[in-house]
Amino acid sequence: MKLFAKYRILLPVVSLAVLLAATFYMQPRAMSYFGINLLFNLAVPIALATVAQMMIIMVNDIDLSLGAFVSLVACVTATFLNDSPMLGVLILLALVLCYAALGAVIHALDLPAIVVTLGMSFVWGGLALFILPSPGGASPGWLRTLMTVKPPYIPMAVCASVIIAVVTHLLVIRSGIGTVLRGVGGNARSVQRAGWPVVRLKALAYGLAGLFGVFAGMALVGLTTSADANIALRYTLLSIAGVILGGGEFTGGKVSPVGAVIGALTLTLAASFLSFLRLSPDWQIGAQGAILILVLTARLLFTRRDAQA
Amino acid sequence: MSTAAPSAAPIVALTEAAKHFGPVRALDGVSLSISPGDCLGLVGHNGAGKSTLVNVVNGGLAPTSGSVAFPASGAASALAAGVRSVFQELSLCPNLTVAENLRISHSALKGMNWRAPARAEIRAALDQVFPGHGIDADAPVDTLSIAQRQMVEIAIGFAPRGTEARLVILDEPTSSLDAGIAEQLLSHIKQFCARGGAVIFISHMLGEIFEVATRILVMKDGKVVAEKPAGGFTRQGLVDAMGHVATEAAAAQAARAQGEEVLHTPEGLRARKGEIVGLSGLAGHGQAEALARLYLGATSSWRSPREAGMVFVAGDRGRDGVLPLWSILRNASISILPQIARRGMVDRTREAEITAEWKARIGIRTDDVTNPILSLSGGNQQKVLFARALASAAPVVVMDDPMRGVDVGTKQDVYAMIRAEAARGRTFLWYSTETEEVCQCDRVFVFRNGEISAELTGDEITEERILEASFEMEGA
Amino acid sequence: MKLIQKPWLWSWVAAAAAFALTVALTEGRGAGELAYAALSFGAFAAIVGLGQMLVITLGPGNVDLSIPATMTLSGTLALKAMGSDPGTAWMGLGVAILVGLGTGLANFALIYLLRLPPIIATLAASLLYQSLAIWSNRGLRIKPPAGLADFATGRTMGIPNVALVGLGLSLLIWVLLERSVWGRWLLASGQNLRAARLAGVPVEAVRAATYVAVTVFAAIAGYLLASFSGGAALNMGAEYLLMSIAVVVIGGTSIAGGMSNVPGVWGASLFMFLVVSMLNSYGAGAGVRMVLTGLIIIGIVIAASTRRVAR
Amino acid sequence: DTSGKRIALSNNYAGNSWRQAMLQTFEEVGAQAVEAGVVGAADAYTTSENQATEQAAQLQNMILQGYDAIILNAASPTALNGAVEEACNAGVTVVSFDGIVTAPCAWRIAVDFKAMGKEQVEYLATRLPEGGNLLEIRGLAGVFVDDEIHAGIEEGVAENSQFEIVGSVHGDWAQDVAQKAVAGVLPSLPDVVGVVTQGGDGYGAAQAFKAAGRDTPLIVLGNRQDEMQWWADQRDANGYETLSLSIAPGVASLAFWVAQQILDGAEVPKDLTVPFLKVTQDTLDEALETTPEGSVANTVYSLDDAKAVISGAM
Ligand SMILES: Nc1ncnc2c1ncn2[C@@H]1O[C@H](COP(=O)(O)OP(=O)(O)OP(=O)(O)O)[C@@H](O)[C@H]1O
Ligand SMILES: Nc1ncnc2c1ncn2[C@@H]1O[C@H](COP(=O)(O)OP(=O)(O)OP(=O)(O)O)[C@@H](O)[C@H]1O
Ligand SMILES: [Mg+2]
Ligand SMILES: [Mg+2]
Repeated sequence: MKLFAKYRILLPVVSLAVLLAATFYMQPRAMSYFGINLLFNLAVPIALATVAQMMIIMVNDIDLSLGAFVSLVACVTATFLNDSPMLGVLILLALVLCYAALGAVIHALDLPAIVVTLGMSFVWGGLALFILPSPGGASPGWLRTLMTVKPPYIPMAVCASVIIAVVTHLLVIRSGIGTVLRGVGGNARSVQRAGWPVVRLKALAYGLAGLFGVFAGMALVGLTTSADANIALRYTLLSIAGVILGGGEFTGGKVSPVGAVIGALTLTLAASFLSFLRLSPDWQIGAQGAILILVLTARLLFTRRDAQA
Repeated sequence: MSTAAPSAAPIVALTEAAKHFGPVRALDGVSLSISPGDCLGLVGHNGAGKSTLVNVVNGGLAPTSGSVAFPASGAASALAAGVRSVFQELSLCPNLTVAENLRISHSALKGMNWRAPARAEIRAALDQVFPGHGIDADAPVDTLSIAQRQMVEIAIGFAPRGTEARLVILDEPTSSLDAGIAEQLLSHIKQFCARGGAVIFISHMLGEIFEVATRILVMKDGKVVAEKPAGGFTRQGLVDAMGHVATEAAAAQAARAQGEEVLHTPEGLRARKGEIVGLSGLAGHGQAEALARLYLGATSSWRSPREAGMVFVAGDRGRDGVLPLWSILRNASISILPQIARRGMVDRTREAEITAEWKARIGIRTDDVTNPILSLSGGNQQKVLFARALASAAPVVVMDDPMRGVDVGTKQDVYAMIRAEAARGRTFLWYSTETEEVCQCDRVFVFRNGEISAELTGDEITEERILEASFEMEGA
Repeated sequence: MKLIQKPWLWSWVAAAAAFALTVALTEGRGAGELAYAALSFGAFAAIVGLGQMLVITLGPGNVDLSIPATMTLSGTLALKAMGSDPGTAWMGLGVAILVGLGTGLANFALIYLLRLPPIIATLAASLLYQSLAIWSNRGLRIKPPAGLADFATGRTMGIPNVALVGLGLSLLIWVLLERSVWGRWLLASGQNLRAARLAGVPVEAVRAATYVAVTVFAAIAGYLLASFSGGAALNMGAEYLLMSIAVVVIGGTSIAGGMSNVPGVWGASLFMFLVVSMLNSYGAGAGVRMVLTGLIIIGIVIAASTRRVAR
Repeated sequence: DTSGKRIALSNNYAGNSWRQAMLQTFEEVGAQAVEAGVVGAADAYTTSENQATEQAAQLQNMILQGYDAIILNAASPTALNGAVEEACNAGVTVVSFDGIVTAPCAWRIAVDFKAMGKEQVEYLATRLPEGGNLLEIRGLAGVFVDDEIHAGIEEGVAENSQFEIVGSVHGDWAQDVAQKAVAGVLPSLPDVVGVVTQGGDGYGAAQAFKAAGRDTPLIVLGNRQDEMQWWADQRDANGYETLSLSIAPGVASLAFWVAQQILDGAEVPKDLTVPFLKVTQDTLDEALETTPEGSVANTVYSLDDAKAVISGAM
């Protein structure tokens, strides 16, 4: 049993390693400080968004508004946070609180999260259009510096991924409150019976999702230097795929923060790997689907072998 | 041990507490007080209101009228008053480990390094209640067997958890434990009460009640119909008070004509036509898995023949049996749909007729079979699952500990029904955690570590032989 | 059950309100036109919504994200096969249905054989279908045969033909769900797959049939939409990704599975069209329109749920 | 000499016929150039869904692959600047076209979208001197092109006060979406004399007007073959007269040659403009003849065209 528990983390790691090896084989130039940073720096906001999605999946919900939310945060970051930092910070804080309130409302009124977040995706998208009807804004200087910093030996993208993975692992797996939050996903009723205010726990989970969503939007602006209202719409599906690739499950509070970060890196790397293959443009989109299937199938073979052993 | 010292203030006091679900009077004005040292045995037929009473005491349900107070501690909530509950349906978080589950109900464990004390505490609690349990504190709960989960839940109930457990409520805790483990629990309860703790113990196994209870409370249709010190009841008296005319198990089974062999699995399970085959052994030694394999292998997830060859009666209702959004009617008829369908359409008159017939035969306590199944008590839900299986024409019935939470009177009815069906040529494979039930079978397979360790027939089927075969290796 | 407790009620109330508010702007002029347009365009959302509803009924985690790609692929291949030649409409429909069967079986093969979560499986597969559509026709827009185009844009007794097709399909689904053994099996599997399997339900057959049904519906919708709008476009299904989920859940089908609701899908489909029309008619900009649409969706869900609780 | 140089096309969307024609033109021109030994390689890359983030990753991959020049149809004028700067720093020439980027180190082959919007209104003013109500069909909200064309239309209406925009809907540059949006808003609109569009959605608008039983107003069209065919049919039937304004997808070939010239060491100003593609009543038949059925009207640029554009901008 212990072996299998270990395998849950191991499988995403193996898929990433294999893909990385294949990428280096295809494009030896990528095997450098510079190359690795280029391969992975855009994975940092995706990893943060995936962690945000994981917080929601952890309590058995799913967030269809994450991409729109990250876009909105990006718009706020590129405008308010840049022009008047105090106001910007206040708006971002308010957005996190909105997320927390959303969690509380969803629990208190027993609403299906998927519909509420679907509705919220329109709301966030509309607000983003108010702020930036057409692309623009600029990244705050400090943010740009932070996202393009060149630490010695280890590229920023790798450093950031490791930090995100470690911090969220401590928060979700090691800490007491993280355990209780996972408990809400496993059996909310028993957590309630043990005297926990589940409404507040849900608000906390959503609030954390909002916080990581804010980080994702800021990191994105730091990399792209500006924003638009549609900039991160893909993050909704990417983040869900990242959580699953990382060994998470949709129900039952079974999530792995380290896996989620690795899942996000794998997704990003898969896209790069494909472009190194130089497929015909007709099939470039389809190949993204094929590689997703391949990575998950490889994992299946591993688990099957594990089960037989 | 007699009743508690009169001077001590009661831990919990109910006055005329009532709980209504629409027209159903689940609890109909109950007054009760429990003092330190009390061990209250709570009995009653399925749907008598036991679980509802428990939920009112522990604050899970607010009473419709009447009051609940905690005089000894003066606390406002049950949790603060040291009232702990172990529920009838399992309520752990399956994705967390055993130690992490303790953390859920132990908010005093704080800081980054809470794991070591949590592990130590749950280990100590398990060791104290179930010596030699063999449960790893770091095992995720969903990797444990149902009996092990029940043990963990009980241990969490008795664990110190920063405060002190004053009253532990156990709602049918032994229903999925085998006799040996149940015995460990009972002796722990006795010690706990002797040290001044109080326990409410609910069980349909009257022997257990007599063994631990200092006081017995009999409930019927939401009311307390009798309350006496344990010595004041005889077994028969208790059964009478519950309102069932218990037909004591027919002493010797009439030797049935045994037909040809209808079943022979590679692992060695065999059954003849008209035979009742028991699966026994310690809980969690592969019996349930063997039955599931047998059933899943014999039926298909791709085709459903008009006449099913095998049907399944689940014991773990929530996981394997109940379709929670549906009415009693739809739950009962799901397995016979192909049988009564015309050109793929459900014949709803036939469906209603057959369900009504089985409701009457098996005594499902409801006015209206179109009520949701979740409005039934646990035991009555179980009867619906029986009706689902027996209503079909399948020659083989597989039963995975199906008497979990079924009251004494109903059990006797179901035994009789099983015997009658067997006499008509149906074959039953019956896994049970109660040796008493297994002893009624024609042939018994005892499981140990996932394998068959003994096959007993006729006179060989005795409690001693079964126990012997269950423990053999461990005894050596 | 009283009317007020019907889960589909709120989508219809919202649709009626949006309709009334739009018509109020013109003091009643254009009501017929608006209703006609709502029925025509609502029909496409309703057809894909019905399929999505069946899948969502299978329980948490079940959803088909390949609907847009299937619509595009079926529209593209069917129109290519027909090549604007008269008398080929039925053959084109056959091609579309075959595409639906193919994508449905492929989706289910991924889900069943490779044990992929449906969200990921259908998402990944949809990228392949999209490539297939690009590769097969390179985005060239072929006109539908004139007769088919006339049918798709025409009306019978004042009702758009596409709406009649949609209504027919709805009726079929309704009967299947309410009266047939297959419907019972689907609803049982959605509540508790394991319990359903142990009660003798052929759960894998039910799941397979459901995943094929959704893509067949999507394929039919794609075929009709391509005929309706004068040819298939590579992006023609895009807006039906979220739309198909939205109409199901706004219509009152439980996302937890085991329960479905045909009238609600129609109410929600009409609503989704009418709310945009209403906001456009009032001259709302894109931002306002989106924010209000979102808030109204959440409002409907809250209204429907508080009714249920306060029963 | 650029025979050893490698050029890549970065594209962010392949889901409509315009982009398909663009990819095809690039492939044809690129293949010929490679065969003729003008460049070493000309590869096309495409991502889906019009997302700047994915395109940024694509650009970074191209840097790793060691391309000498990247020609870029950007999802966002600013959101790719980070990646574009990285490319410039790595010594890669970046030429943006259609969807241009604002990074100073990149070249821009711009279409004056604003003028395109304004010209629509000016054309309507010549055809409908007494003015009237207009319906505007916009593209995808939040995208630069949509905003620019819209601004041009607003400017045009401000200068021609006889026109009033009574309705504005977003058609997302997809004809079925446009058709649906127009059908929903039509019942509440007064009489409409003209429809201003962003190309590719005029035919959908015409269908919606027909379904609502209204007279077809003067619709400014785009360059899709089916809408021009519809125009020709209307013209033959009742003398319908209008104008088609669009951008030729072949602008990718212009960008290719400009990139080749830059690699060749030519002096090229950072900002170049291409005229938009205009089809009038007189050139309609000609345009229809040269446009494959179901595709879009196109112009393929040659090296000489590129040189002309460059010298024109000097
Ligand atoms: N949520 C509910 N809604 C409606 N009726 C309910 C509900 N919960 C319990 N009841 C009804 O209340 C009555 C008492 O149920 P309860 O669960 O207390 O019985 P019980 O004595 O615990 O039975 P068992 O031995 O079968 O567990 C039953 O008739 C049951 O149908
Ligand atoms: N051990 C088990 N206990 C209970 N339910 C199970 C068990 N194993 C599988 N199931 C349930 O049964 C479903 C199908 O089981 P399985 O894969 O064995 O089908 P099958 O019997 O092999 O089908 P066929 O006979 O047509 O090949 C699963 O989706 C699962 O929900
Ligand atoms: Mg009970
Ligand atoms: Mg089988």
